[in-house]
Amino acid sequence: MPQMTLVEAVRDALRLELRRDPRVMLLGLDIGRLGGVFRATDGLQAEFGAERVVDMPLAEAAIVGASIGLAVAGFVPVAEIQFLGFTHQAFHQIGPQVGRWRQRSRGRFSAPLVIRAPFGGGIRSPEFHSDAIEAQFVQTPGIKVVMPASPYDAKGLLLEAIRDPDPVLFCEPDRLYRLHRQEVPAGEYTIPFGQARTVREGDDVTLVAWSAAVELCERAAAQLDGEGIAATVLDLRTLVPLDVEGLVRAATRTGRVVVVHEAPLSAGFGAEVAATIQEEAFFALDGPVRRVAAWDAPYPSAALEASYLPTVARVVAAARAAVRS
Amino acid sequence: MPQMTLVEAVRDALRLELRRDPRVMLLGLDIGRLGGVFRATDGLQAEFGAERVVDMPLAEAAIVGASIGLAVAGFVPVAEIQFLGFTHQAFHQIGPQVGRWRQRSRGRFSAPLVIRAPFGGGIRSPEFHSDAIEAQFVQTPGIKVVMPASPYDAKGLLLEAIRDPDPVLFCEPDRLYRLHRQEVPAGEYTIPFGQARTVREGDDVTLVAWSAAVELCERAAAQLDGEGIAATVLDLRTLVPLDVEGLVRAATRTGRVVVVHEAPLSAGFGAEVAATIQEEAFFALDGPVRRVAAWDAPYPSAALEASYLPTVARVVAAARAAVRS
Amino acid sequence: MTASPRRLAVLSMTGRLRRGQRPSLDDAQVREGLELMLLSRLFDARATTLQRLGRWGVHSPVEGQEAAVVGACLAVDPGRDWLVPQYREFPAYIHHGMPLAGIAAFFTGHPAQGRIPDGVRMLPIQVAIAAQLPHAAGLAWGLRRQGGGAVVLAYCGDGATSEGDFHEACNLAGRMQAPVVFLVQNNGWAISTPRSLQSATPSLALRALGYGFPGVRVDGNDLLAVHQATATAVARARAGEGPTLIEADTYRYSFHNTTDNPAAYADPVELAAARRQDPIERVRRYLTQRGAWDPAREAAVRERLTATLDAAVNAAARLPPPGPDECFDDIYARPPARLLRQRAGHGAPSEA
Amino acid sequence: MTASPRRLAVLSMTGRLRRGQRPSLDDAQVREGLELMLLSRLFDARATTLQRLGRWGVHSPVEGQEAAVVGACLAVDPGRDWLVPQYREFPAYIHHGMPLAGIAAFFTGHPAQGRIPDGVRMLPIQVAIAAQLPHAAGLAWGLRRQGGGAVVLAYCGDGATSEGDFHEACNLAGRMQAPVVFLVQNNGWAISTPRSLQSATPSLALRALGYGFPGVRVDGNDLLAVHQATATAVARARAGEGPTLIEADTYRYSFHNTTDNPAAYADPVELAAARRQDPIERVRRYLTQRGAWDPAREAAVRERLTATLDAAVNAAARLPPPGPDECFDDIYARPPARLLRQRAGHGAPSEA
Ligand SMILES: Cc1ncc(C[n+]2csc(CCOP(=O)(O)OP(=O)(O)O)c2C)c(N)n1
Ligand SMILES: Cc1ncc(C[n+]2csc(CCOP(=O)(O)OP(=O)(O)O)c2C)c(N)n1
Ligand SMILES: [Mg+2]
Ligand SMILES: [Mg+2]
Repeated sequence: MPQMTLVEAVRDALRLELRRDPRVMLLGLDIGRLGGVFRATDGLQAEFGAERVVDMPLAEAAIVGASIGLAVAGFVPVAEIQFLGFTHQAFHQIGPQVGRWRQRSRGRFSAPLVIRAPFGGGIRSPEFHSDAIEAQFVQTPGIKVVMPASPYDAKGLLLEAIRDPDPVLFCEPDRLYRLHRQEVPAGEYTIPFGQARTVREGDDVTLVAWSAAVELCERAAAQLDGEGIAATVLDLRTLVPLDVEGLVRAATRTGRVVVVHEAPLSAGFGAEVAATIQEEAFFALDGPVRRVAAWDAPYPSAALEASYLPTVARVVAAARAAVRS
Repeated sequence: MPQMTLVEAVRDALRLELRRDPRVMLLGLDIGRLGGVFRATDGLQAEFGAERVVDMPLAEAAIVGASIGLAVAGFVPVAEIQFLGFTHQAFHQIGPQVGRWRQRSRGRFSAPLVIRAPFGGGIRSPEFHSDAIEAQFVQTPGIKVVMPASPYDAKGLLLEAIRDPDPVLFCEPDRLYRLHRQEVPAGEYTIPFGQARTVREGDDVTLVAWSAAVELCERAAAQLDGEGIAATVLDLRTLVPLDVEGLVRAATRTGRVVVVHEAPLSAGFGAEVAATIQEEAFFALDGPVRRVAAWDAPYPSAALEASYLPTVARVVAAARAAVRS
Repeated sequence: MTASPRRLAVLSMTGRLRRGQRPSLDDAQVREGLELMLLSRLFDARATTLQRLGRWGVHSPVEGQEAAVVGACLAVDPGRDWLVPQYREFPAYIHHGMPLAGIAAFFTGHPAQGRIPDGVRMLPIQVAIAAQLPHAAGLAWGLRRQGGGAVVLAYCGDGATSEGDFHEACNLAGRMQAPVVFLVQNNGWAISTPRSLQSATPSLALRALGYGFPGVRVDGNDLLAVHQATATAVARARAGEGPTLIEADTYRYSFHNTTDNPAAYADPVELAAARRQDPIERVRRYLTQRGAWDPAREAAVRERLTATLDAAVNAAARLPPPGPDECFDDIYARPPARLLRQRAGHGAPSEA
Repeated sequence: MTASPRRLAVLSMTGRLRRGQRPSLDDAQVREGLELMLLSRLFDARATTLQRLGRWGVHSPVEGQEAAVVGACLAVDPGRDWLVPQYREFPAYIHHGMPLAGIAAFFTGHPAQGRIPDGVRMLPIQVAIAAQLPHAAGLAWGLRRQGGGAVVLAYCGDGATSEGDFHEACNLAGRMQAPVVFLVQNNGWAISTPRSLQSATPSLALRALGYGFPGVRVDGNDLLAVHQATATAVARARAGEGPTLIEADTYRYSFHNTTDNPAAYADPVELAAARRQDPIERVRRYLTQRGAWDPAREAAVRERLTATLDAAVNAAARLPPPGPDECFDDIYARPPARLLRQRAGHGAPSEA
C-alpha cells in the first residue's frame, strides 16, 4: 500500500473523483497552475484541464455562490477556500444559502457540493489563517462538517463527502498536511459520516478531539500511559453528523472525559460535546466533562501561538484532574 | 415613571445618547426618514439631522466596516443591521475585523461601536429574519454579546453598550418589541454587563434563558407553579461576558437546570451554559442540565414556526423530567 | 467622467412608436405581455387584501414595474432558459411556468411554498438581497460548459447593486463569459432609501464597464424597450459573447411590502408623476392604436384572469395544514441521526 | 464598450520627461522618493534572507512596485492625512512615520507587531484582502464630517478589486463624497492568478464610473506619474470633491511571499520584460540627467540605509520574548471575568 501524507491523500481523493465522475469540478484560488497554496491540487489542472480545475477571481462568496449555480446545472463542485478563516467572506453564501438550498426549494434542488478549507494553528501562519471556526458551521443547519485527522481518514472522508448528496464543509488541518505518512489504499474507499474513530483504548479517561487536536491527544495519552493512566482517544471525524452513541459509549466506559479543541473555549464545539455527554450519560460520569481549548481571545501573533493553543501539558493536567475526581 | 415598550426603550436610549455625546451617530438601512423597519429610530433623524442618523447603501459589510473607520476618526457609531440574519453579509467585518481591532493594533485603536440587530421568531417573518445566530458571535472573541429581554433592560443595557469602550453586538427580540409595557425611568441609567437577572425564584428547578426565551420561561414557570414545581428563571442578559457565578449559584440552589433558546440545539449557546454548569457545579447537580431549543434545522416557513420553536409545553416537560430525576 | 448612457425608449407616453423604432414583439406577443401585466396588478391587489385580512404573508407588489419585469421575461425561453428571481417579479414566474396555485401556497406560509415543479427552470425566490446573483453566474457558467445555448435571466433591484454579491457575481460572469443577463429594476427605492442615496453613479448600467461587458439603460416603463434590450442581450449570451447588465428605470407605486409605510418617506408629487407614465396604460394604447385591443377584450381578459386567481387562492386556502413534522423535511438528503431522533421524539434528548 | 482609459506616463523608460509633461516633485523630493525605493529593495532582500533563516515570518516583497507605492505616499501629508495599508507597501509605512524597528518587530512575530505609535496616522496592515477598504471609506467620511481637509490614502492590489468589500467601500465612499484615494497596485498577480483571470474588464480604473467618481490609470513604474495622479486626487479630495480610484500598472518581480513558488506559474519572458522597466532605474536616470544623483551619492545613501536597517533588525532581535500572558492583552478594554480567570489560571476551569 502506498504511504501518503495527509495532503497527498487529499490530492489522491480529488484525482480519483475527477477521473470517476465527469460532473466533478474543482474551483478556488490558485488551485490551477500553482496547485494550491499547499499544493493539494498539484498537477490536477494539467491532467483535467482549466475548465474542470478552475482558478477563480479573489472572491470567496462568488466561489461558494457559483458552486450552488453549478450544482443546479448538474455539476458536483468541490470548492477550495484558501483558508477556513476566509469562509467568513462567504459566510452569507454558506449557512443561509448552501445550508438552506434544499429546504428553500422544498427538495427540488440539492447542493451536493464540498467546500474544502485548510485551517489550524501551530505553523506560524499570518492572521486568520489559523482560525478554528468549525463550531459556527454546526450552528448553521443543513451542512455536514467533516474534520479528518489522518491521511487514511482524509481520503476516505473526502471521497464520501464528494459523493454525499448534501453540502459538506471539509476542514483540513494544515499542521498535519505533511507531518506523518500513513498507509493509504491506492484505490477508492469511503468512510461513513457520523462514526467516531477509537484511536486508542484505555479505561481511565476518554480524550475527545477532532482534526489536529487528535494528534495532540495521542501525545498526551502516551505521556499519561507513562504515569499509569490509560486513556481512550476518540476522534469524532465529523461534527455533523455527531456520533452521540460513540461518545456515550466511551464516556460510560471511562467515566471521565476531557474534550480538546483548538478553537476558543466559549461556545466552541467542545461545549456541545460536554453538554451532550452529560445529557446522555450523566449518571455514568465520575465527574464533570472537562474542556481544554484555546483561550477566549483571537488567535495571537506567531510568537504567542504556543501559549494560546492547547498543549500536551494542559491535556495531561486535565486528564489527571479528571482521574483524581 | 413612563411606561415603555421594548422598542420605545431602545429609541429612548438612542435619543439620550445622541443628545449627551456628539460623537454618537447612527447608521443603517432605512433608519432615517422611515425610522427603521421597526420604527426603533423614529424621529431621530428629524431631531439630529441626516449627518448623525444616516441612511446607508444596502451593504452590510460596508455599514460595519465604515463603523470601524468612523471610530478611528473619533466617532461612536451605533450601526443597525436590519435583521441579525443579515449580519452574515458582514460576518467578515464583524468577528475578524471589529473583534480583532484592538488586538491587531496592540491597543492603539479600539472599536467602541455597537451593532444593533432585531431578530427572533414567532412573528411570521420572511426567511432569515428570525435566525437566532448569537452563538456564532460568542465564538468570535473580542465582541460582547448583549441580549435584553425587557424594556427596562433594553434601555439600561443599550446605554451601557454605547458607553462601553469595546464593540458590542446588541440583539433585540422583535417578538417582544411591542408585547409588553414596563415602567422605565425617563433619565439615564446603565446595567452592568455580566450580571444575570433573577426573574423569579424557586427551589425546584432553574430555567436559564436570554432574550425572547425569557418570556417563554416565565410562562412555563407560571404553569409549573400550578403543578407545585417552583422554578427560578434566570435571564443571562449578556452571553459575553457570561455570569458564570450566577449560573453556579442558581444551579447549586436548585440542583436541576433547563436551558432554553430559540437557536438550533447543536452548538447553540445552550451547550456552553450546560458545559459550564456541569464543569463548575457538577456535584451540586441532581441530574443533567437539559436543553430545550429549536431543532437542528433551518428556520422553517411561517406555517411551521410553532412546531420548530421551543414551546411552553416543551419547557414544562423538560422541567418536570428534571425534577423527577 | 462618462455621462450616463442614453436610455433606450421605444414607445412614447401615448403608446406610439418613437421615431426610428420598430417593435421587437408582434401584436400577439405584446398582448401576452399585457395580459401578464394585468394579472400582476390583479394579483398585487388580491395579495394585499389577503395580507390585510391576516390570511396571507408579507407581499412586495410589482405595481408600476410591470413592463420592466414582463418585457425582460418575454425575451427568454421557458423551455430552455433559466430564471433567477429576487422577489418582485411575480409575472415572470408565471410566464416561466410556475403555477399560480403554487405561488398562492407560498403566500399562505405553507411549507410547500418554494417547491418549483420539476422541469420549471427557475430558482426559488431570494429574500437575501443580491445573494441570487452568484448563483446565477455559476448556473450560467455551468450552462455554457454544457453547450446548448441556454441563457440565465437574473433579476435584482437598485438596492441590490450596492451589495458585495452583486459585484462578485458580475465580475465572475464577465470572467467566465457566462450567458447571463442581469436585469436591474431601478424602481427608485430600496424600502425607504431613494436611489440617490444608494450610489453616486449617474447610472447603474455604467457598472458593466468595470466587468468587461455591455451595460444598457432602458425606460423600464416601456415594455418594448425592455424587451428589445433583453432580447439583444439574450442573443449575445446565446452566441457565447457573455453577460449584459440592463438597468430598467421604473418606479415603485406602492409600499415596499405590506409591512411598510411609504407615507413616512415617499414624495406624493414624484409618485403622481410616475403614475402618469404607467407601463400598462402605455401598452394598452399601443395595442389599441393598432386595433389589437379594446375595452371589450380587456373586460373578457380581466374576467378570465380573475377567475384563475380566485381558483388559485381557493386552492391554496384548501391545502391541508402542514404536519408538525414538516419542519424536518428537505433539510438533508441523508439526515444526521440526531435530526432523525429529534423528529422521532419531537423533543431534545432532555425531553425524551 | 468604452476602451481602457489612457495611461498617464510622465517619464520615459530612459528617465526623460515625456513631451508636454512637467514633474510634480522637485529634485529634492524625487531624491527622497528614490531613497525610500532603495530602502524598500534593501528591506526586501533582508526580510527574505531572515525568513529563509527562520528568524523572520512570511514577507511579501515590494520589488518592482516601488514607484507605485512611493509615488502615491509622497502625495499625502503624514502630519495630517491617513494611510490605510494592505500589506505590500513597506516604504509608505516608513514615509508615514512608522519606525523601521517596529516593522522589524512585526516580522519576528512579536506581539508588539501591530503597535503603531500614537500620532502616526496609519491603520494596521491588513491580511484579509480588501477588508481595509470599508474602514478607509468610513475613516474618510468621518474626517470629512470633522472638517480640516484630511485625506485617506488606501492601498490594495488587483486581486482585491474582485472582493465584495472593494465594491461596497467604493460605493459608500462615492455616496459620502469621502476624501479617499483608492490606489490599486495592479502588479499582474494575485499569488499565482494573473490579472487576466481576475476580471474581463480592460481596466480596473473603469470601475470608478460605476461609483460616480473619477478613475485614473497610470504607469505604475513611473514615480512621477503615480505622484501626479495621486496629488491630483488628493487635491480633489481635500476640496470636498470626493474619492478617486487610481490603477497603477506595475509588475511583481518576485514571489507573492516567502512561501510561494512562482516557478510553477510565472512566465520568465514576461518577467524579463518587466524588469527592463525597473522603476528605480528610471528615477535614477532622471535624477542623474538633472545632475541630482551620482554613483557616489548612491553609495553613501545605501551605506546609511543599510546601517539603519541593521540597527532595526538588531533591535527587533533583542526584544525580550513576549510573556506567555501576552496573548490575553489588548483584546478588550474591559475584559470579561472569564477571560481574566483564564489569564490568571492559565487554564480552563477544568484545569484549575
Ligand atoms: C442582505 C439583505 N439585507 C437587507 C435586507 C432587508 N431588505 C429587504 S428588501 C430591501 C430593499 C431592497 O431594495 P431593492 O434591491 O431596490 O429591491 P426592491 O425591493 O426595490 O425591489 C431590504 C434592505 C435583505 N432582505 N437582505
Ligand atoms: C479574504 C482573503 N482571501 C484570500 C486570502 C489569501 N491571499 C493572500 S494574498 C492573496 C492575493 C492578493 O492579491 P492582490 O490583491 O493582487 O495583492 P498582491 O498580493 O498582488 O499585492 C490572497 C488570495 C486573503 N489573505 N484574504
Ligand atoms: Mg428598488
Ligand atoms: Mg496583485
